[in-house]
Amino acid sequence: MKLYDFIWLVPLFPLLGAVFNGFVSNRRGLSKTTTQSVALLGAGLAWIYGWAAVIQWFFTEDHTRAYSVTAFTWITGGNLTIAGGSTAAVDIAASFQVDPLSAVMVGFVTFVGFLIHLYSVGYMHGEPDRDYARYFAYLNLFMFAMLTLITGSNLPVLFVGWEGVGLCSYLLIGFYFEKDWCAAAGKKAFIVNRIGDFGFLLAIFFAFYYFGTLEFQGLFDAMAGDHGGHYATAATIIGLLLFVGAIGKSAQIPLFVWLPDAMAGPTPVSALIHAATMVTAGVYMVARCNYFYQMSPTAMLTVAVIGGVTAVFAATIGLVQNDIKKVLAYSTVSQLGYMFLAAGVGAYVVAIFHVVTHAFFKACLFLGSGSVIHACGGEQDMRKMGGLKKYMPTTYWTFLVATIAIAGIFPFAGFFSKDEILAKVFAAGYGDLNHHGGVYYLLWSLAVIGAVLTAFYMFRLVFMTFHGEFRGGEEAEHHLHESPWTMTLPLQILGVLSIVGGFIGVPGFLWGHPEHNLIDRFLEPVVLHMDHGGHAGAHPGLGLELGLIALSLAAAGFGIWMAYRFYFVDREFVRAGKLAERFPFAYKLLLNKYWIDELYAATFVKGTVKLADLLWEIDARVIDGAVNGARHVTVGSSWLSGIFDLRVVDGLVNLVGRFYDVASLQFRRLQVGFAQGYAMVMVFGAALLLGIFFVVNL
Amino acid sequence: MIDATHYVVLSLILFCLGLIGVMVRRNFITVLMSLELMFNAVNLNLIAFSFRLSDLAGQVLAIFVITVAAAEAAIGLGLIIALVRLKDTVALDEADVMRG
Amino acid sequence: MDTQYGWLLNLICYLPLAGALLMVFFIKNENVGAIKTAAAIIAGVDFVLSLPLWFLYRTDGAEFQFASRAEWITSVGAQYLFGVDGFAILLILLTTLLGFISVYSSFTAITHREKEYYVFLLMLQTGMMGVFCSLDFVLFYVFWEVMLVPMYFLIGVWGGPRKLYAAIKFFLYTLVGSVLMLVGILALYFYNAGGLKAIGLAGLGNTPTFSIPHLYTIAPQVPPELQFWIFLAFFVGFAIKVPMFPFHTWLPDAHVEAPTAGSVILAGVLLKMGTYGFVRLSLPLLPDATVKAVPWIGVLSIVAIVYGALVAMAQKDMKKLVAYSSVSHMGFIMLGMFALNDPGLRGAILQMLNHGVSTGALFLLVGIVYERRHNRLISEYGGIAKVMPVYATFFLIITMSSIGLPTLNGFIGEFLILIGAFNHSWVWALFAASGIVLGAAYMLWLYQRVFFGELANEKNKSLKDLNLREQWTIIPLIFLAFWIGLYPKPFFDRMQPTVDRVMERVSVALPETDLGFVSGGDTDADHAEEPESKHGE
Amino acid sequence: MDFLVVNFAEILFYCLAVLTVAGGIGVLVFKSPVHAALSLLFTFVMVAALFLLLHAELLGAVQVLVYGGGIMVLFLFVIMLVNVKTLAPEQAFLSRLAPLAVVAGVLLGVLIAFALIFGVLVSGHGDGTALRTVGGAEIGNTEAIGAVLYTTYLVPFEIVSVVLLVAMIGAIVFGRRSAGLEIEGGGGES
Repeated sequence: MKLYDFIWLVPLFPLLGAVFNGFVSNRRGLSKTTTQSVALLGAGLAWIYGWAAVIQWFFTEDHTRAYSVTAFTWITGGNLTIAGGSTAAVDIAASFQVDPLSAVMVGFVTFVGFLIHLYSVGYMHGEPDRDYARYFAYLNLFMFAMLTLITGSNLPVLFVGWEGVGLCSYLLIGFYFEKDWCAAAGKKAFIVNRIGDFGFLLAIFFAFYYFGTLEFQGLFDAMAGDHGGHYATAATIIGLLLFVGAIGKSAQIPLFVWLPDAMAGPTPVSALIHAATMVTAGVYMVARCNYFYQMSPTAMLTVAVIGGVTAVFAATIGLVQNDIKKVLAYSTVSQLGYMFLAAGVGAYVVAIFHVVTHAFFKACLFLGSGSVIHACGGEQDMRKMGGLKKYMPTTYWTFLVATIAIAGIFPFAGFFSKDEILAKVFAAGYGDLNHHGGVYYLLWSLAVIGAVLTAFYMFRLVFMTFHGEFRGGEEAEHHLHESPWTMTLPLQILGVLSIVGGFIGVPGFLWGHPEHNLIDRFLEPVVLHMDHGGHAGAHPGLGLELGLIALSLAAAGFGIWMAYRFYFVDREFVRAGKLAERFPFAYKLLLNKYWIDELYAATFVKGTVKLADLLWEIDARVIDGAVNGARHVTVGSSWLSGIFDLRVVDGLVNLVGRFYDVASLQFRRLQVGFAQGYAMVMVFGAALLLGIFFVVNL
Repeated sequence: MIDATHYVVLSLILFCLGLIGVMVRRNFITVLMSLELMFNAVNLNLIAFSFRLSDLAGQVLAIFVITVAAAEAAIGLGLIIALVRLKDTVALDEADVMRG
Repeated sequence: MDTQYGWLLNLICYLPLAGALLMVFFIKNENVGAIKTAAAIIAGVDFVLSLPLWFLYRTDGAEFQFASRAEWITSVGAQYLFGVDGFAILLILLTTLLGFISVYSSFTAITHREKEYYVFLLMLQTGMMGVFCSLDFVLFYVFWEVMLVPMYFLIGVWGGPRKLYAAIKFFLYTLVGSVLMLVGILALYFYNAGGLKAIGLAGLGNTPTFSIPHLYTIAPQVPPELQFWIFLAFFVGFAIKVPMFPFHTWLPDAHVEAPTAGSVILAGVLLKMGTYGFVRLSLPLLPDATVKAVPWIGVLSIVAIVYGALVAMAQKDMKKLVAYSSVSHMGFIMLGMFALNDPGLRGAILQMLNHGVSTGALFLLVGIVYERRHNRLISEYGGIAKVMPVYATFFLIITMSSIGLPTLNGFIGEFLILIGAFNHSWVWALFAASGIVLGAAYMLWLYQRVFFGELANEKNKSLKDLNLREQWTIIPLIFLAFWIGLYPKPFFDRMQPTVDRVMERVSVALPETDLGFVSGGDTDADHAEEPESKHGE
Repeated sequence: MDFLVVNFAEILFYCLAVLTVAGGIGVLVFKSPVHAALSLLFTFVMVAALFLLLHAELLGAVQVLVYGGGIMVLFLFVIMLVNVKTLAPEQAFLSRLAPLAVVAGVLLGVLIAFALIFGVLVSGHGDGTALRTVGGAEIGNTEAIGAVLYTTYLVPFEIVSVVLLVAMIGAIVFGRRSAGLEIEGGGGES
């Protein structure tokens, strides 16, 4: 049996779990044991089945073409005239595919997803039963949406997952909905995402207009077969519009504002959705649709510039934040910027590589911070932490490992992926990619600065949280404890992966064996190869490569050293404070996140609301006013309402009423007969089955 | 010409009447009667097919159904007596001790 | 025309009326329980009886099936002509379902003059179904007017504080529209028969007839100028019903004042009368005028989408918000329809059902809290997800369906409408798609303000969650929302013949396809249809 | 008159069918259990007549005897025993879900009818000889059933008899004064 013929089972398992937990467990208030068993079963089956299917596919199928399975016909929209005057049918199937990219994504999403489910069991244990069930229903639903997103074989199915993860993100951010700011953050996330989706939808329409298909393989073939560059304009339009979607989902400038607010959700959610999986959907989508970008230098450059600028921009904000999760949030935005930077220079594989390693270490960091917050009784301010190393050693060591990984120190996972990004960007400048070499050099230097900043703020986080003395007061210190095994086990696993996860992408070309870079070789068929102009293929020499590696290590080292000086040696952070005093404007600027939120609130949000109010006024006064001129007619017809009240109705209905004195039904509401209610539901069920039978058979 | 279809349709109508009776009546006794109505509908169906297919098995099955129906009536009526003793009512929806 | 099972259509159409009459004669006014039971059983049986239409309709059969015909007013050529196609069947099923739900949902909401109320509801149902079944203009017009009366009373007797104002506004508005429609009908009739001597137009001299299928055949012969005037007359009649911007102001008042069931029927079915009229009459009967009207109606639709969404955002009353969201959604339907292509029309027809389901459910849901608190102001609520979790879940699902989340019904309709509109002009799609963002904004904002946050208002702390009956009024709609969202194929199969035939008739007048882009994909995306952008804002 | 003679079977069937359905409706709508029971009895007899039309003479007889005689008497007996009138007055005879339930029932009926229409319709009819024949010899319906029942269906027959026994014991247990909530040791072996 080909397991991958039923790849749609992978998203289906968590969906079933979500349905059970949402409609049964939550409604009936079932015990936590039941809830978590079902949730873990849903996520676990997806993991096991996903891996089994992918592995079987790996050994049996051709990797150069996507293996696509259709679950059922979804939309049959009729025919449409497309570019070139030919006709194409808007037939969209709910179809799913396995190809190297999907395989990699399924591999790590199911795995990390399961770990975070496990972690949540410990983290959310204090919630009431119903909320616990609600939480796991959402989490399972998220797994469903995310897995649909990465296994869907056409743009609309991807869009299903795309919107689905947005919905789950909305629900999970607003999980503690009694708190206004949580609910507001959820709404903000959804609406900002919708702005991105707007671009995505238009991209779908353009793609259909130009190519008459929305299947990824079909689009790939169309682009690959286009040797004359006929589709250059199409590629630019579609690429840019898709990237609008990616900007929204992956929190890039200018739509990044929702992600830091999204930290209002429970911490495992931040780890799963807002670090490891959902936010990387944008990167996945760009990598998936790489053929559009490959064809369009403009789109590539846009992606690279936005990615590169976001990487540094977010990192600078991260420097001064005091909320442990906010730092990690900006760090995520920054790392996503790196991924887009890689995608923007045509290194889609590297971008995905960084997605994977980032998923490991960032999930580990978030879960670690969750563990810390858990121990500190909900406190998130790092100024009230410190010295946690001795209370929670497992958390500390795993956190440290992940921090080293994100800083990019050899041989931890982050080193390989981040260094490769830097190398590729440098190579793009060196090779004068698309004749934009200068810009790429500039982006490379930004990326190096970003590396310094990353190392700095991450180690600042570690030093402030785990080293020094505890600053949270006697009372809180008393409660400090290491977390239960369900929480530390995922930490340890992710910690180990943060160390070894990078070896799937060792820079084999350094010693003349590019095939040693497993992920590169595996994902290669997904990317459409193009000649990009400039002196393509001009690789920096080996010496230069080694120099670059040394430079990036040095950058990281410098960042760590600075953090050490400011936040480890100087226990009271006096120096840091002095620095802030010396540059008050810069400090405030960073602390307030460049006032971007305020700017948006004052312009777009307020503008829309004002416009709405204005239109409402117009509607009520002008348009309706014109109509109300006709109300004088009403005055004339007041006799109508007079008669109206004189029981026209009664007279009409009661004319014959009394003559007939037939014994009529007595009907009064008494207590419900339960057995009969069951019988009724049974009958409805039988009818439903028959109905389905008809629908299917007729 | 009357063929098996007519009987099947008649049996369907009878069955649905019984089904509705089971669901809408509050009186436990009438609910049981409606149940008997459903049994009868089933028997009619069985025998119609026995006739159509010239197979005795249908009639034998109908005998079994009658037997089981008798058993069901006995138990059901016993339940009614128990219910009346316990709650002094024959309304089915009063029998909700097991309600969660 | 296929007359098989013609009796079934008549039965479905007149059963509510017959039931209403029986109720009048045989049930005492005081016997409220019996009234409710009888009304629910009549509406329920009517729904069940309408289900066979779904299965018996043959997509490869005649254009109009389940037909029945009788002589009526022979002197003018009016006849009793019933018959439906797949499109009408979908709307009839929606009507019978919502009819049952609106009866069932009124059990506790209506506390005075119950008998009259249910009698009117049932009469209204016959009226609405008659419109969908009629294939003769006179019959069509009769039902069109019949439908107005019960609705007027429903708003006027059982409505809110400003019920008389709203009822009369509703009545006058629609009356003006239908009178103009009648003028249009007569113009077409006389042109077909003898000619319009008053304006010096010689007619075709055919046997006088009001039969719509027959008039379809003469459509291409109607001169464009005449088509224009008739189209305009029809347009006003239907646009008021839809309602299209700027004829929409009766809608919020009528919705706000109407009782819950009235709002459900109003949003679910009555608004579809307008769009039904366009698809059934304007498009196939007046193809030349239709094609000429496309830019105008397209712009009006886009304005309605954006404008409706923005005004909805400014509302403080839940029902009014939903009413304005209707304006926005109906704009989508009109846009898809007047994209004049296959997906657009399909999307529009599907969206008619979707709007009936989602907005109907939204009105039901708002009605439920209104019944508990007698207040619809958003600011009165907040945090009620805590006390009414089931309600919050249902509301969330319906919200998502309304804003077009994939796997729910709204997405399919909007997607096809947008892809259709895009093919007509990408500028259309650009502005219309912004309606999706705004839709998410106002619905989620509503949801946040009503359900999230602290449970501050004392009065809300004792709110009861949905009871079994209330749940059962919503569940069928939620089921439908998922069904259409996940497997809409059966719906498309049934509407396909209608869509094909309408497109066939319109394509007579359709110019060579000019899609805005120069084909081939190697050219600039800029093109000439920029003027729309001004109106879109 | 010819019409009546030629179509006798049809007319008989339709009369019986209408009466059967009428009896069934009676069970549904009579408020008084006694009336409902009598209506049910009437239905049983009509169904028995239908059995005769279908060449199931034994079943017809059994129907009248077991249902009409046994079960019906049991019903009436219980109705008298609990003396419905002395119980708390019934304020409603329909359950609260009645409208929905009726819709559910009709819905299921319509759907099954559709299954019938779209499925293979069972047209045609046998002649009934086979129902009187065992091993090639035409011996009558009762004997034929007996022959089959005590050979091919012997084991089920025995099992059903055990079911009856169990039901009987069960009914006795329920019927005892101390029944229901306070069974202490008793009831097990009676």
